[in-house]
Amino acid sequence: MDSILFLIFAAIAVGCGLNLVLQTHPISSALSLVGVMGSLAVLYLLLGGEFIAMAQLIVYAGAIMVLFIFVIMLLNAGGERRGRKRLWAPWAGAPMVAAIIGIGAYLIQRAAPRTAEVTFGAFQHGNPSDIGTNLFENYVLPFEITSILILIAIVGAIVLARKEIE
Amino acid sequence: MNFLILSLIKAAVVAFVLMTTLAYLQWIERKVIAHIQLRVGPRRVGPHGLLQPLADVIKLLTKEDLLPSHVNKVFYFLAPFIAVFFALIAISVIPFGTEVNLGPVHTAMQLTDLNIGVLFILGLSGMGVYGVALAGWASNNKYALLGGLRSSAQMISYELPTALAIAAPLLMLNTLSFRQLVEAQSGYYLGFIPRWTIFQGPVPQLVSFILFGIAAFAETNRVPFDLPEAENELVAGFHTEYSSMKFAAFFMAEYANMVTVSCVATLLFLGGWQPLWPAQYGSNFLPTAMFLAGAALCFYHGFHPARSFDRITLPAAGVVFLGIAVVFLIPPVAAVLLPLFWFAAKVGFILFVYIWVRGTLPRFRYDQLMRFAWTFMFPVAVANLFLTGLAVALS
Amino acid sequence: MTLLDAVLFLPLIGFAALLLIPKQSSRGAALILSLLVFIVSLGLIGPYWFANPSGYVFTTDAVWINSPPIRYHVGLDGLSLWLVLLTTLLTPISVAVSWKYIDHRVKEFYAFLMLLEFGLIGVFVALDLFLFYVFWEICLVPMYFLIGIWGHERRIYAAVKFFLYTMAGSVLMLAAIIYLYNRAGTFDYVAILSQIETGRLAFPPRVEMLLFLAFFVSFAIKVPLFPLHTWLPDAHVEAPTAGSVMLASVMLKMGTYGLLRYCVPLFPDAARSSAPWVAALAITGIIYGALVALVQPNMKKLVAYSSVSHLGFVVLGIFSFTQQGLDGAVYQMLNHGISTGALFILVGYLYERRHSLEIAAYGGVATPAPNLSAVFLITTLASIGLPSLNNFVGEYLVLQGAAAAHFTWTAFAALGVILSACYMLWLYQRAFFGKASEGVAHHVYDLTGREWAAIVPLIALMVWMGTFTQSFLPPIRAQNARILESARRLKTERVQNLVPEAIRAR
Amino acid sequence: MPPLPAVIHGPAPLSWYLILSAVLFALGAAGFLFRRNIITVFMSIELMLNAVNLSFIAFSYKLGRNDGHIFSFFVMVVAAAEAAVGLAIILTVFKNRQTLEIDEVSSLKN
Amino acid sequence: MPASYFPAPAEYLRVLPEIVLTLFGVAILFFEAVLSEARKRIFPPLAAAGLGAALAGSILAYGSPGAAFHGMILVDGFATFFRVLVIVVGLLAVFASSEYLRRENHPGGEFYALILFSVAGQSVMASANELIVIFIGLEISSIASYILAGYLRDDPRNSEAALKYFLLGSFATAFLLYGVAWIYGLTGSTNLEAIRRALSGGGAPPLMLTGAAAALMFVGFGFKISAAPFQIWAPDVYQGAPAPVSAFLSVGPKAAAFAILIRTYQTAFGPVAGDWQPLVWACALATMVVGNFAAIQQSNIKRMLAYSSIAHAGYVLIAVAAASQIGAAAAMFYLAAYAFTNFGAFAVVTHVARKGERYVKIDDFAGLAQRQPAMAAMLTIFLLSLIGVPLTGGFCGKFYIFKAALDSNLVWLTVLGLLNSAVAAYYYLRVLVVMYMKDADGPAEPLPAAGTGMKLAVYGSAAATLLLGIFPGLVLEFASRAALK
Repeated sequence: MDSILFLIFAAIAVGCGLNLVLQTHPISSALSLVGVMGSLAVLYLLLGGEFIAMAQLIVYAGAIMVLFIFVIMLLNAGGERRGRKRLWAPWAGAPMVAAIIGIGAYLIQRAAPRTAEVTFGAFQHGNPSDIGTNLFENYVLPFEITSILILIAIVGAIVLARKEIE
Repeated sequence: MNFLILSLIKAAVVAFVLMTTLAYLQWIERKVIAHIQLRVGPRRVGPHGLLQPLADVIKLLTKEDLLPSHVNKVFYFLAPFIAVFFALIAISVIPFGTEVNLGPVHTAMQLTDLNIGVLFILGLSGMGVYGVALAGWASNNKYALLGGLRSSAQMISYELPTALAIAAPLLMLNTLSFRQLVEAQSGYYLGFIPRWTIFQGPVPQLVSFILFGIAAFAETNRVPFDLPEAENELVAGFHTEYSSMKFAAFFMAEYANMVTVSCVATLLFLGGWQPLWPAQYGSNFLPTAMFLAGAALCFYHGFHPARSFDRITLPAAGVVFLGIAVVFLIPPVAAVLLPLFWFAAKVGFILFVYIWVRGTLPRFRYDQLMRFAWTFMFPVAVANLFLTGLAVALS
Repeated sequence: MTLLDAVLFLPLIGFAALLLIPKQSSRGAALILSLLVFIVSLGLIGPYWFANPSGYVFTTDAVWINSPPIRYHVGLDGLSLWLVLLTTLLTPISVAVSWKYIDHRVKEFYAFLMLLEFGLIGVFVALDLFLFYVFWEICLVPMYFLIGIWGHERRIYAAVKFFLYTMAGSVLMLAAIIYLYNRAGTFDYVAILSQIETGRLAFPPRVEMLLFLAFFVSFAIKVPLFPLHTWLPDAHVEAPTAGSVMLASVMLKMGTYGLLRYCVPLFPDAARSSAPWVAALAITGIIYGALVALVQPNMKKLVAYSSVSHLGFVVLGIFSFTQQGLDGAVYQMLNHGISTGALFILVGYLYERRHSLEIAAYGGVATPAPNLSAVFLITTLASIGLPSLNNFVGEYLVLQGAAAAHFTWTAFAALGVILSACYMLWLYQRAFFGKASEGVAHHVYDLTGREWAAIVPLIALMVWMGTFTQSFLPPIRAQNARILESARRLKTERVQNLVPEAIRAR
Repeated sequence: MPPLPAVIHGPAPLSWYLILSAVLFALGAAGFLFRRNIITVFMSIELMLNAVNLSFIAFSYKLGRNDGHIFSFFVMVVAAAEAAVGLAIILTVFKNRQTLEIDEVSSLKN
Repeated sequence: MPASYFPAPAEYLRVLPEIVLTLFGVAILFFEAVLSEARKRIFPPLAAAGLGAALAGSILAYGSPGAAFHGMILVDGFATFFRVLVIVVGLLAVFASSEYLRRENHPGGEFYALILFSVAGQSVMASANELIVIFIGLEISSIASYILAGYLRDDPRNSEAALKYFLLGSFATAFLLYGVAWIYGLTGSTNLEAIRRALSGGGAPPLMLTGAAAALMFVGFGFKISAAPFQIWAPDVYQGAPAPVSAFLSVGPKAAAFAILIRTYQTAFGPVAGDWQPLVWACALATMVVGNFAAIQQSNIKRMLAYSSIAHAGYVLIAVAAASQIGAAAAMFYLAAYAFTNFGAFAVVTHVARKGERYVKIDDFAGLAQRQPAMAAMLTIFLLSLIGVPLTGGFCGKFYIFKAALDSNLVWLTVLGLLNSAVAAYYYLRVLVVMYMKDADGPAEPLPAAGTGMKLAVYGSAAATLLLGIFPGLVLEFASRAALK
């Protein structure tokens, strides 16, 4: 059962990922990315990451990607023009990506012992309570300094994108 | 496999009830608005227009499905589907009552109890925006695009106060499962004040409730925040180019969202299916009393009819009410139905407020809407969350 | 704080002072300062005058940087004594010859000149490899500016070429210095030398050769040795007179000084085994420089190529590994400093009058300017090695030393002496004899008082060094003997010396 | 290799997750390198971050600790901040040049 | 309820600089909202005060060295060195930019707040002892830098610089993270010490995988330090960003990135040093060559300095490749010397560029020695230091680096590095040439005298450059003691 679910959602994720890379229109790419995120959220659930799966939906799919779509719509950007000089890209790119994936897969196959298998429900520490405990005990410093990051992001968005009032 | 069959049955029941509710919610809205505006509302189709929803459905189903030539076809088709899918799926984690223990059937009145139910709802509501935004963009129409833009900005902006408002009661109740949330709200102070979060200490969550309520209006694009589809500015906003079933899908999504939001408000703030006052003071008999009163009203008007057909319909309704009142007295059934009643009553009340507000308030201007979110809702929600957290930490 | 420190740092103080004082008084201040340095530096002869000290005098050894241990270690020996004096002498002369010649950004000019003096003295007295390198590089900067700002038309090209050539060479030396430090644990020249002499520090032949080459290339560029000389004509032609003087008289000596001070004693085996090659290059340089000088239409370029030729003698002398050869080389370094410096000054005088460096623009200068012609003649004769003038002594010693090593070398090198007579005399003939053209007659005037003042000390020295060799040679000879002593022992010997020591240590 | 049905019905090997992560990462990198639209390029980066998150979660499962979940949570926060700033930058670029083609944003040359 | 964790007071002390910087940044943002336009002149002094307080804070923190917050950060000499360095660079940036911002009619407080935040991020990086903290510190610094690079948003050059910086920076971050993920998966920890233990023990994970992870992380770091072949963003960003920001970016974030690179590779990957050394070796060489040979062709001085900063990253990488304590000390010293030198050079460029940065061609510096001899002299000092002429910090830095490299038997890298530095002299000399040896074409636009802030920045940098060149012992001894084993 776990394998079937994995295969289904992995196929969706890869399909959407490919679509993201191959589509010429940013909106299509954005939605493909949402698809990837959604299927990844399901995979997180399979791996026992309930909290992170929901965070993935809320933060990534629900906020970040909406922002992307918003900007794409705002700029009303059309599809990519196909420049002649970039014709080599797919030809060079596809084998390159395949090669990288191949090497990566080989390494990973060596890395993970065959006994390591994923069973739904076997990992019990992904609930919000456990995560919160770990987060606020061991990772309290990174958590706190992340607030600076968010403040910067707010300031930056305002500085760069606000309308001149004068 | 028992689990699977049971789940299927539950899903079917919930889907049926939800669909019916959605259909009739619209009828109720039209009726209530009509009465607010001193009109009668639909009354041609069926008694008191009761069959009006059915007629609407038939109309929408049979209408010609127009496909404007300039739209982006894939997303044009996809958008309503996305909208309605995420709106409907949210109901799956909402519990309607306690457990059902009828004969061999032992199950919770809920499709599934996730220990992260609240997050699930938040996540889905975040996804809902795609439907609207995409519809606006795919229509390739400036009004639609503006509607889509407005809605995505609005939803992102209001998601923040929503989440912050939700976080405050969660801090107190210390769980993310809806069922446990409601259970944590059981009991009474001094024997009669319910321990709902809007009343519960250390910080009664009245402010959160109001914030959540306001944000919920915005999240569901309802008056006074219905900017994305403001008819007099944007023709009809994001669904300008939609007709027939695809239009209906958006409509359904909007109402489903209303229902979901009302359910969440009930579960989080109003104690879910916990009765307003303890059973020892007779709260268990409230439904019986109400339905009896309804029956009495029906019979009275049936015997003093304003219109000729009331003579038949109202007494018939009275008989149904009587029957329901009796059902609430059968102990094993009552144990199932009573929580359901309380839950439905609270949700119904909130839905009524939705309609009431729509009948009463004018629409915001767009910049006011955004400023309201960032300069009022957001700071207040943060302050509220901070206060709550402080109180929880100190107590 | 010794006299040597004073001589070293006075120019630096002068540099700072010149930056601070107002523009109009900078000329006078520079002259006074540089003369002051010269007078103070005369005191350095003291120990050699009264005694003949072996080893270093006026040493100062203070910590500069703790880790790695870099010391401010300076000292004077017979080799550096005359070079320091040459520097301090030529600086006031350069100030004097630039008196009129430099008419814009005067203050900066003199400031850079003082900085240059600081660097040059430092190079000659540093006894710490790091310190040596620091001074070595410092010299680049003021010279770069002197050529670049106050030079002729192609000054920028020349300045950049000069800087890059020398820089490229010196970075390799830096690598070698660091490598030496890592092996020896110190930058101190004296300490490293004693380690090498006692055999405590020994390198495999290949490593030693690489280290030798790293130093050698850097010095050879500076000398300049034959294939690496191409920057020199450009720099000389484009530099202002004072720049040319300092460049030819002192800066080129940095290279030969380095060869003698570092390359030979530190890497004796490599130096010896590469001697034939170096000598071949030196002889090529002698003949090539002379031949090219022969066909130069430009006076400065001619003198520049003659420098290539003369310095070939110096290198040849060093790599003959004989007492006479070394003595001649050092003496020739000084001679070249005096006579070529004088030549550049005189060419500068001509340029100030006629505003041209082309030989063709002159002719018949002897008529309007007899004194100038006379002085020029003495200098020319000194340059071609007329007996009783200075170059003769140096060239003779070099040739003698080279003959002791390899007679063939002498034969070829002697050819250079003959050629030098050809080009110099031909130059003199073309420029000074014949009928004075309109331009020459109109523009060229005889030596002024200031010009006399600048050239007379050099003329006097030419005669002095040519006749009273013994006033100068003893300290040089003593120092060269030491260098030869340490370079003579072959590595096998040194290693053998080491063995009993190692056994005793056990 | 066990027979195929067993593979499908049984639990999924952890390496599958990691390989999926690598595939997505490579796709993202390819998108970054070969796409010309600025926003698509940016989204490719997001895809890469998602791939990383999957690795984190999978490793967390293997190690039996939830540190990886926390890391990917941080990654999300950072991604959100990056998105806010990045999109603002893209807005300014568009305002200045009216284009989203990355090749056309190349005035900075020698 | 699980047992709560309350950090000890000393742990707060160890993050004092970050706290101070953040508080001052927030204060500036607050004042930005409430103060009238006329009063906004207080921002530069306020920011400087904040940085000064943070400087004091970092020294105070050094008074109680040790790890804090479950080993997330580690305050030691190494951390303090880089903290002080980045804070001082921030101080210089504040001085150099106040005049610039007024000139460009953009005297917002956000700029200073962002500088403070960016410095706070770099300070976190300097003291981080855990990969996630490293990552977050890096992001704080980077995101603030992206904004700063595009700060004058109506200037197309600015927005383009910000875009390229942002896209490539984020791309690099993804690689870094992927590497972190693998390290986490292989060793079970993200704490540098724990990783070291895991890698050196008997049950160390396969070297090929660790190497792949380390290489992925190196890609991330390589981007941040602009090492070839990940340097492509640097020229565009330094050219397009506002000049004082370029000055800041070319030294502060770079120093902090080197801090984490050195810490990660020497602490965590120390046991496998022999395996990553060749990688860094090749990268150092490529970086030097690419930087120097591209710089030769530039006519825009900002772009030239950008390529030169790439080349200098290559020199520092030589020290990293040495993988020794001496190497770390040399890298630290070099970064300090380079920071002042390069900042000073960019500061002079800022001054000369004038409104709208119209004068950034090398030829625009013609005759500067006549017009403003003091500025020209300062720029000369900086350029000589960049060349590596003795008595400047740049020389001593190079010297220590090559010494460290020879110590680790990297003979050929040393020789190639030295030859590169000779090549580099060429393009720096060109600036000297135009400044001193050429006259401005036609009547040059009058160049106003530098303001107090600019003078502070330029003279301060020059003084520090010379001080590091003449008395390097002061800094080097601290660096040698503080350098990681």
